[in-house]
Amino acid sequence: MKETKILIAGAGGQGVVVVGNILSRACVIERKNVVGMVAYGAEMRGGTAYATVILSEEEIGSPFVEHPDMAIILNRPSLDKFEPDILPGGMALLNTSLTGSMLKRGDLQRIDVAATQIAHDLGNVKVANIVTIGALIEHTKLLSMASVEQGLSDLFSSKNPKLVPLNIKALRAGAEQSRYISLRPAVSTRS
Amino acid sequence: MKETKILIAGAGGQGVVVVGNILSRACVIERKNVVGMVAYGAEMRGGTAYATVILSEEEIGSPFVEHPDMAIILNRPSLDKFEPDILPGGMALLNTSLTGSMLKRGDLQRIDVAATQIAHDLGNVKVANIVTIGALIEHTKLLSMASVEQGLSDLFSSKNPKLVPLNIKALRAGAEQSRYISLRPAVSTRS
Amino acid sequence: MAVFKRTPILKDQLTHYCPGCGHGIAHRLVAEVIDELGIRERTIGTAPVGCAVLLYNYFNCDVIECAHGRSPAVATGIKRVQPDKIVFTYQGDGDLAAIGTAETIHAANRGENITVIFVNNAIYGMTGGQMAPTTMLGQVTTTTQHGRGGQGEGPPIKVCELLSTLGGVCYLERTAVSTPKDVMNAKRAIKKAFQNQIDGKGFSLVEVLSMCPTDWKLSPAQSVDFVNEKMKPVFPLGVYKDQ
Amino acid sequence: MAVFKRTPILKDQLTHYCPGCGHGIAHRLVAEVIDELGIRERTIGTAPVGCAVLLYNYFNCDVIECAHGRSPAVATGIKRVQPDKIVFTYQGDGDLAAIGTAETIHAANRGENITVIFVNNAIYGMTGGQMAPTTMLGQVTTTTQHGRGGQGEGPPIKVCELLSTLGGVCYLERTAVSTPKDVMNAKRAIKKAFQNQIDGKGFSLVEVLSMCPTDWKLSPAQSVDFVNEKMKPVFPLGVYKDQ
Amino acid sequence: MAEAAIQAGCRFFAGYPITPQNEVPEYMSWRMPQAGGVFIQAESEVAAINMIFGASAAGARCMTSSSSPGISLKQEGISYIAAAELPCVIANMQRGGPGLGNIRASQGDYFQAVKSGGHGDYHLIVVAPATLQELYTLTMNAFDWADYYRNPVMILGDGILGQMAEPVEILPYQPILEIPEKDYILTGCRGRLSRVIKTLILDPADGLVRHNEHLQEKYKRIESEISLCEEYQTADAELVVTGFGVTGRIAKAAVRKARKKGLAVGWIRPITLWPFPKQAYQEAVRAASKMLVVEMNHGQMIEDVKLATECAVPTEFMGKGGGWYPDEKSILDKIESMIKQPAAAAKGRVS
Amino acid sequence: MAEAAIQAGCRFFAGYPITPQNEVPEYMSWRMPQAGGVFIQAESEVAAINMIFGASAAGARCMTSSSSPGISLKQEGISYIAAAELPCVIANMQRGGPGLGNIRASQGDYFQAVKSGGHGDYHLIVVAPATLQELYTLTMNAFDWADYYRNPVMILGDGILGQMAEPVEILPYQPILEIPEKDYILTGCRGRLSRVIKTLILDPADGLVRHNEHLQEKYKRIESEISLCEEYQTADAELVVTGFGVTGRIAKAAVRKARKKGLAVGWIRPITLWPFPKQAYQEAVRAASKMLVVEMNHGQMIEDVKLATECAVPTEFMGKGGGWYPDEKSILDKIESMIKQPAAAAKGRVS
Amino acid sequence: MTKIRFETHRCKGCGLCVLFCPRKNLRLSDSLNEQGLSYPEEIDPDGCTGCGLCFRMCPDTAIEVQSPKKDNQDKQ
Amino acid sequence: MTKIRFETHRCKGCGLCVLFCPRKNLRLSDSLNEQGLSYPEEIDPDGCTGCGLCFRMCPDTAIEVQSPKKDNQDKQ
Ligand SMILES: Cc1ncc(C[n+]2csc(CCOP(=O)(O)OP(=O)(O)O)c2C)c(N)n1
Ligand SMILES: Cc1ncc(C[n+]2csc(CCOP(=O)(O)OP(=O)(O)O)c2C)c(N)n1
Ligand code: SF4
Ligand code: SF4
Ligand code: SF4
Ligand code: SF4
Ligand code: SF4
Ligand code: SF4
Ligand SMILES: [Mg+2]
Ligand SMILES: [Mg+2]
Repeated sequence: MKETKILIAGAGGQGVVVVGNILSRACVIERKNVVGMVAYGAEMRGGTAYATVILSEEEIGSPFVEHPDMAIILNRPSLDKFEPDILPGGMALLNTSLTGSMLKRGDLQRIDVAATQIAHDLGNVKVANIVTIGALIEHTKLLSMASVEQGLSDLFSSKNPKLVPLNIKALRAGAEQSRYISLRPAVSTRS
Repeated sequence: MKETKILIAGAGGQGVVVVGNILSRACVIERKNVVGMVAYGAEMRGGTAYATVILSEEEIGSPFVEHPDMAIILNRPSLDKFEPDILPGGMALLNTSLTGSMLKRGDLQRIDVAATQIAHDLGNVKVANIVTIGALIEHTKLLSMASVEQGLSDLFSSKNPKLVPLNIKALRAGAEQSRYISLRPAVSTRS
Repeated sequence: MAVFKRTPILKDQLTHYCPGCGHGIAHRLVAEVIDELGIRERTIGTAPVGCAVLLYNYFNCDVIECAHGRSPAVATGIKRVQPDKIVFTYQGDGDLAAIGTAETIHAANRGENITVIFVNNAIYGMTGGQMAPTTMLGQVTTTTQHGRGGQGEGPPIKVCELLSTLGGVCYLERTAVSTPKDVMNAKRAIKKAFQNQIDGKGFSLVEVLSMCPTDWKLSPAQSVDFVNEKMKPVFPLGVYKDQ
Repeated sequence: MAVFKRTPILKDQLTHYCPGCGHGIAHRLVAEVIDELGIRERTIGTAPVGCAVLLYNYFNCDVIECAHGRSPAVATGIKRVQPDKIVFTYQGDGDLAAIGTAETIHAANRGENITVIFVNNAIYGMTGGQMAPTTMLGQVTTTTQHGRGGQGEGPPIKVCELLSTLGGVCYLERTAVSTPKDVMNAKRAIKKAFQNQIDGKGFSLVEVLSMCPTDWKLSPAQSVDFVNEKMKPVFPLGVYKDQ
Repeated sequence: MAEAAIQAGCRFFAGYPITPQNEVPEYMSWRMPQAGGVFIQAESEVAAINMIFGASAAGARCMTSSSSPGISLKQEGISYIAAAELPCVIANMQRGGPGLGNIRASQGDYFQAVKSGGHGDYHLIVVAPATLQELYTLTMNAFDWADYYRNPVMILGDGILGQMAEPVEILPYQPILEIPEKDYILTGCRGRLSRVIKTLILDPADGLVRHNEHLQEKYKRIESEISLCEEYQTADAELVVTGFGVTGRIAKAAVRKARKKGLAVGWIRPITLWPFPKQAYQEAVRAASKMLVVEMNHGQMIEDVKLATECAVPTEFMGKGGGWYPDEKSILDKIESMIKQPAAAAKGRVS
Repeated sequence: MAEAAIQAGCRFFAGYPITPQNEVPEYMSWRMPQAGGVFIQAESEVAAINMIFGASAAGARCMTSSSSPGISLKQEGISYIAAAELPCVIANMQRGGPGLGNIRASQGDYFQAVKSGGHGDYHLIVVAPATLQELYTLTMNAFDWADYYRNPVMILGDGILGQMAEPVEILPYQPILEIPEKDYILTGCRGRLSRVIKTLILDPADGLVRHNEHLQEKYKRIESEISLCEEYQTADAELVVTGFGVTGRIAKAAVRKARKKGLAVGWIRPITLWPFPKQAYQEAVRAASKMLVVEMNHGQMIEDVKLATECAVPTEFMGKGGGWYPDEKSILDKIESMIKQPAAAAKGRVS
Repeated sequence: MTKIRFETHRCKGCGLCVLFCPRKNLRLSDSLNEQGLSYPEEIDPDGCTGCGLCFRMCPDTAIEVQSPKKDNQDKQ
Repeated sequence: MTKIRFETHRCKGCGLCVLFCPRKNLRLSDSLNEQGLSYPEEIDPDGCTGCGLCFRMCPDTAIEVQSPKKDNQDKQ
């Protein structure tokens, strides 16, 4: 892995920025180069929000991600918007509670996790975003779960330490209750 | 006469702009080319105010007058300020009520008129400026007195027709009570 | 039989507002008033810079989006050119009472025959919860993290009280959308403010105390309590001028 | 034995003001107050854009010339950096109540601990006599040639009344310099406004009704009558706030 | 200018007093109502430009006028008006800067007018009259251009224009362009779909990129359609002198004197500063081996001259800011000294 | 940036919220009081810049921050500050324009920053960081330059800088210049003559002309003393690619790929936009026969590149405004196509 | 006859309708709409009086009420 | 002993001192100062009470009054 580009997309308020932040922190802990980025909609409210993270062993050029290697998709509109952008043969992590589990493209690999449902069951739909991180890390091993937990604790303890345990729980639930689905890449079958 | 440059200088409120305006109007009446200009001090109040008029038979280039052929000087500070600028051998018309009748330079021709005093005697010191016009025209024949009277009437009748008679009086008083003093130009004596 | 349903001037369009946001209610009231007065086809609205910037996505009438705070000046330009049209501005507290202070006061004092809907949520909603001129003493925002007042921010500005001293103003009322009764009353006031314009009476402004759950970091229910318990004592409801 | 003579802080410098201009009297009062309070060496004044722009030619203390209308913001910057200094602004009606409306209101509401001398001559002096926000109804100016009010200019803005609704304000008084008694009273008010600042009480503003013979196109004597007979009824003298 | 505006159908004026252009609002304040139009003395320049935003959106031919510091305050509004493609005319009677400066003649705001003093990529059509007669005519044209291209037009005067008196022949207004019906203005949506005028462009994601491309295409079109300048004996000139506005006029007088002395000097005065009349310069440097740019500032238009000629010939500068103005004699001296010294490596690249 | 400012001794911040830079005032609002400084949320950008005017006159290291429309509103104030020679730091985290535009990455305000968006002849020192680390360092330097030259310094960010997260090494503040005592600030006139800070300059008659000359001399000095850029393999490059800020960074990645493919491509990224690092470009075009300028706008810095190189080589442009950004691949494609086609008349004058 | 209809796709789950129903006849659903949010449902299908308060407080005009009472549309 | 002194070079001839002298003891001169303006002069050299009103109304601090009365400098 030389450079991995991750996109996190969802509705404003679903916490996409937090996901980017935690992944970036974990990278720094692992001494990887990293550039995170956030895009809001109209100045702040509404619309689709997304964040991106690029991790690399080398100097990072463009901070923009146009074609992510992997995308965490938190709701339906984001799926519609970003599915076409994912790199051929890339990966989509779906919050199936809100996206359903239909992909239009056949060339993608998929991680399914009913993140909002899991979060709801944990007592707070707001941690759905953290659930997806757990799932991502579990199946890609992009980073070690320990660094992610560390990053998560660092972030929340500066803001509101009381939230740490719930979020750790969500992280683990995501790791456990997600599923990796490898479709044979459509493109390569034809070639 | 191809191009004549006139400067009118005094304190704000002494009506230098009106002088420029009347001379310009008279030029238009005589179908001469003319460019008038006004310079105020700080945005509007105080300081020395001056106006310039360029009359010419030809197309006029620069609207700026740096070295006037003739200068109407309404008060002392203006004399101090502008005497050095007058063209060698040019003419200074002095409102001797306020400037005194001392010139530093010996190469200038001079018209003396106690304009403020005359105006005061006519009942309104504010027409001192008009008095100086009378003197200028009388001695230089730059324009016909008729055109100047016409220009003056045009100006005041649009503003305040009641003022016309007093101003005409002032104009004539200036013509009558002024004195032309020709000093042998210092420069040429020496050469 | 009474029917309560979305009035036609409101497009069937999901708003971008957060859950429990008072803008949604204020929008409905303005829309109903325009429809009830039958003036949709001669109404021109202004969108502010603030959470309501996309107002034209929801209102089916002519709308112009103005630079931050300048709606009253823009509305002045429109109304003077087309005095037969009904011109309203819709502004937040940052827009109207901070950057737009001068435009507000002078349009009011000129007695421009326009209607101003002023949504006071005591915060900068769109930019993520900074102090507004109407933020209350002690209220925590992202730029007053220990509560307004500690660092020379002064107390909240009371727009109706301020404008009530201006000769040109016709009508000022402060309302809220935090109880059903307040909502009904706000609608009455908004209707009156439009009717004044139709009658050529001059500058009318209706202030609407409104919820911003997101930037207050409260639930919608708590936000309603915040308006009723915290804001109303500081911003008393009522008519401040009516000539 | 009493001596009435130019106070030392006023430089021996002829002013550029027109004959009978009220700025001259207002300058003297401010200068005397500064001298009497012994604060010259820790005073920083602001010059406005207006006829008083050259104020620093007459006052022997530190002065900063500000962009038109922005003196309260500039004074805020200075005072916050050097809270131990005495900071005053000196502003005309165009400066303070037109282009500077927002800066005035917000500095006042923040309760900035500064002193504002507000010279209201109901006209734009420096630019040659255009309507000011405080021009009276019916008053002829170069931009209201049939008298203010006919073309939607609204009535004059009353600054003391307007600011009195703001929580942050400490002291507001309207005075005049059109009779010897008024002049004495204006001096008392100005002194109080400076004393308030010394005492850390916050925003104080003294409005001074003042003559502008030139742009009113009146003689100095008529100008005095104009203030006394025309302006005072519209702008009642007195204390508008004192906390 | 004010009367020309009214002749051209301007029916809305909003402004705030500032020397040297107070005569404009003063004139408008009594003339506008006579003409059935609206005059507003705004509370500030910021309010004035935003009233223009509204009046233009409501379909009126409209105008505002100010001088340097006031124009700086209008920059946000100007960027909005350009973005919304609303027509209007903005006059800047420049004074000495920076800061409060003074009220003498100046050309210090060339960059601000031409390179966009506000944020974002936009262009004003900018014209620089040199005589009051030209000011009169260009003011009329400005309204036509504004409506035709849906673009703000700036009249960049030298301050002195407001202080000068010259006879002007009052010509009746004759539209120079056929103005399409304004199908974008807000009039209430009777009998049609509702309209929106906005500058926040979010949808689709590349909406603002496309809007910018649309604007740039329009600017290209304007560049190909408008370009005004006055030339004098450039065909055989060894040295071409150039300057805009009143400076151009003074330079011309100097050039005429130089010609009388038998020097091969030509002259260009750009009348439109944007679009810049590049072609005239390109043609001039085919013959000429040197250029002299005269400005009442510290070197602004010279950049456009160099860019227009691709730095083909050595280009010297003469100018200062803050109220300085060139006199014929010093320009003539400069011309003579430049003609004497041989062009370094004429026509080639020179540093 | 905010923390770097505080480290560098900034003790006064006034700003008005605007996306994308809200984090700056928010951070300042809690950090400043801790550091014994002043944070004011102003009522507008106009008020904010004038508070800075006052705070700087009172001797504080001070800063304001905004984004495009807000910076347009500050233009009058900026011209005043430059005229009064007061030091301060102004950050512009550019967003898409013109008008309200959007909040995407943009470089549409290059001209405004570099050619003076306000009135009159003045210059800001303008720096364009490409990484958060550089933003941190340049912010510190900015305060030193401001004080040393008594001149406002603008940090021209690409908007995205405010949305990016990158690890930053927190270095302690080290002054890069010896700052002379501020003998112009207003502190009350105890024990000294009274001082005046002003920008209206009437006396003597040519006072403002002289003040402008003084400013221009200072600018010349700054031009000779500051000039920062980053270069990569320009010595033997046939084609030199250039861009500022984040665009420069992306271009570099493309150039590195091109080098890997064996193409003779070099790269320059100006760090100071004013003074513009002319020399680097002049040297580059000794070897190179072509240039490519990449910007997130419709062609602004390209003018300075051409002027710096005296249009010595054909210079192409790649860019758009409104939130567009270049990707490595399209730059690489462009590089390949430019390298393939022979330089028209390499080194000579080309149109 | 009173009838209440929810446009659940418009609902943002703020719960203001639930809060203000004088009959306490509304609750938020357990299931979620497309946006992933709970929406209101009636507790007792006959409990609604058609007072319209829920409509009045709904920021998203996600509720329609047919009421037996007086005039329509909350008119004033 | 009361003494009034005019700094005539400062005087702009506005006449406010004349207008407000309660003893009507001032008038504007017939002669003019350097600026070409009339300036005040006393009518009756003993008529002045030293009340200081002329000083107080003079916009140009062109008058100095030595008054027998109480405190100096119009202090408050
Ligand atoms: C000139 C300018 N300054 C600042 C902004 C950023 N801005 C956008 S909305 C806003 C404030 C919004 O608050 P408010 O007016 O109270 O409306 P709300 O969102 O609370 O409804 C600000 C400061 C801008 N777009 N333009
Ligand atoms: C931004 C800006 N706008 C306008 C002006 C022009 N201007 C100078 S002074 C002034 C008004 C002066 O009136 P006021 O504040 O009442 O002071 P006065 O002269 O009456 O004492 C104006 C509009 C300016 N210098 N700067
Ligand atoms: S931020 Fe506040 S005001 Fe803005 S939409 Fe959300 S709740 Fe409403
Ligand atoms: S114009 Fe008016 S305010 Fe200005 S100096 Fe003259 S009298 Fe005074
Ligand atoms: S109409 Fe009234 S009773 Fe029926 S659900 Fe709504 S609030 Fe409850
Ligand atoms: S009030 Fe409206 S948006 Fe809120 S929960 Fe009820 S139906 Fe949904
Ligand atoms: S001091 Fe009093 S009495 Fe004497 S001249 Fe002056 S006003 Fe008259
Ligand atoms: S009041 Fe002063 S300026 Fe006026 S006439 Fe008397 S002495 Fe002269
Ligand atoms: Mg708000
Ligand atoms: Mg005034």
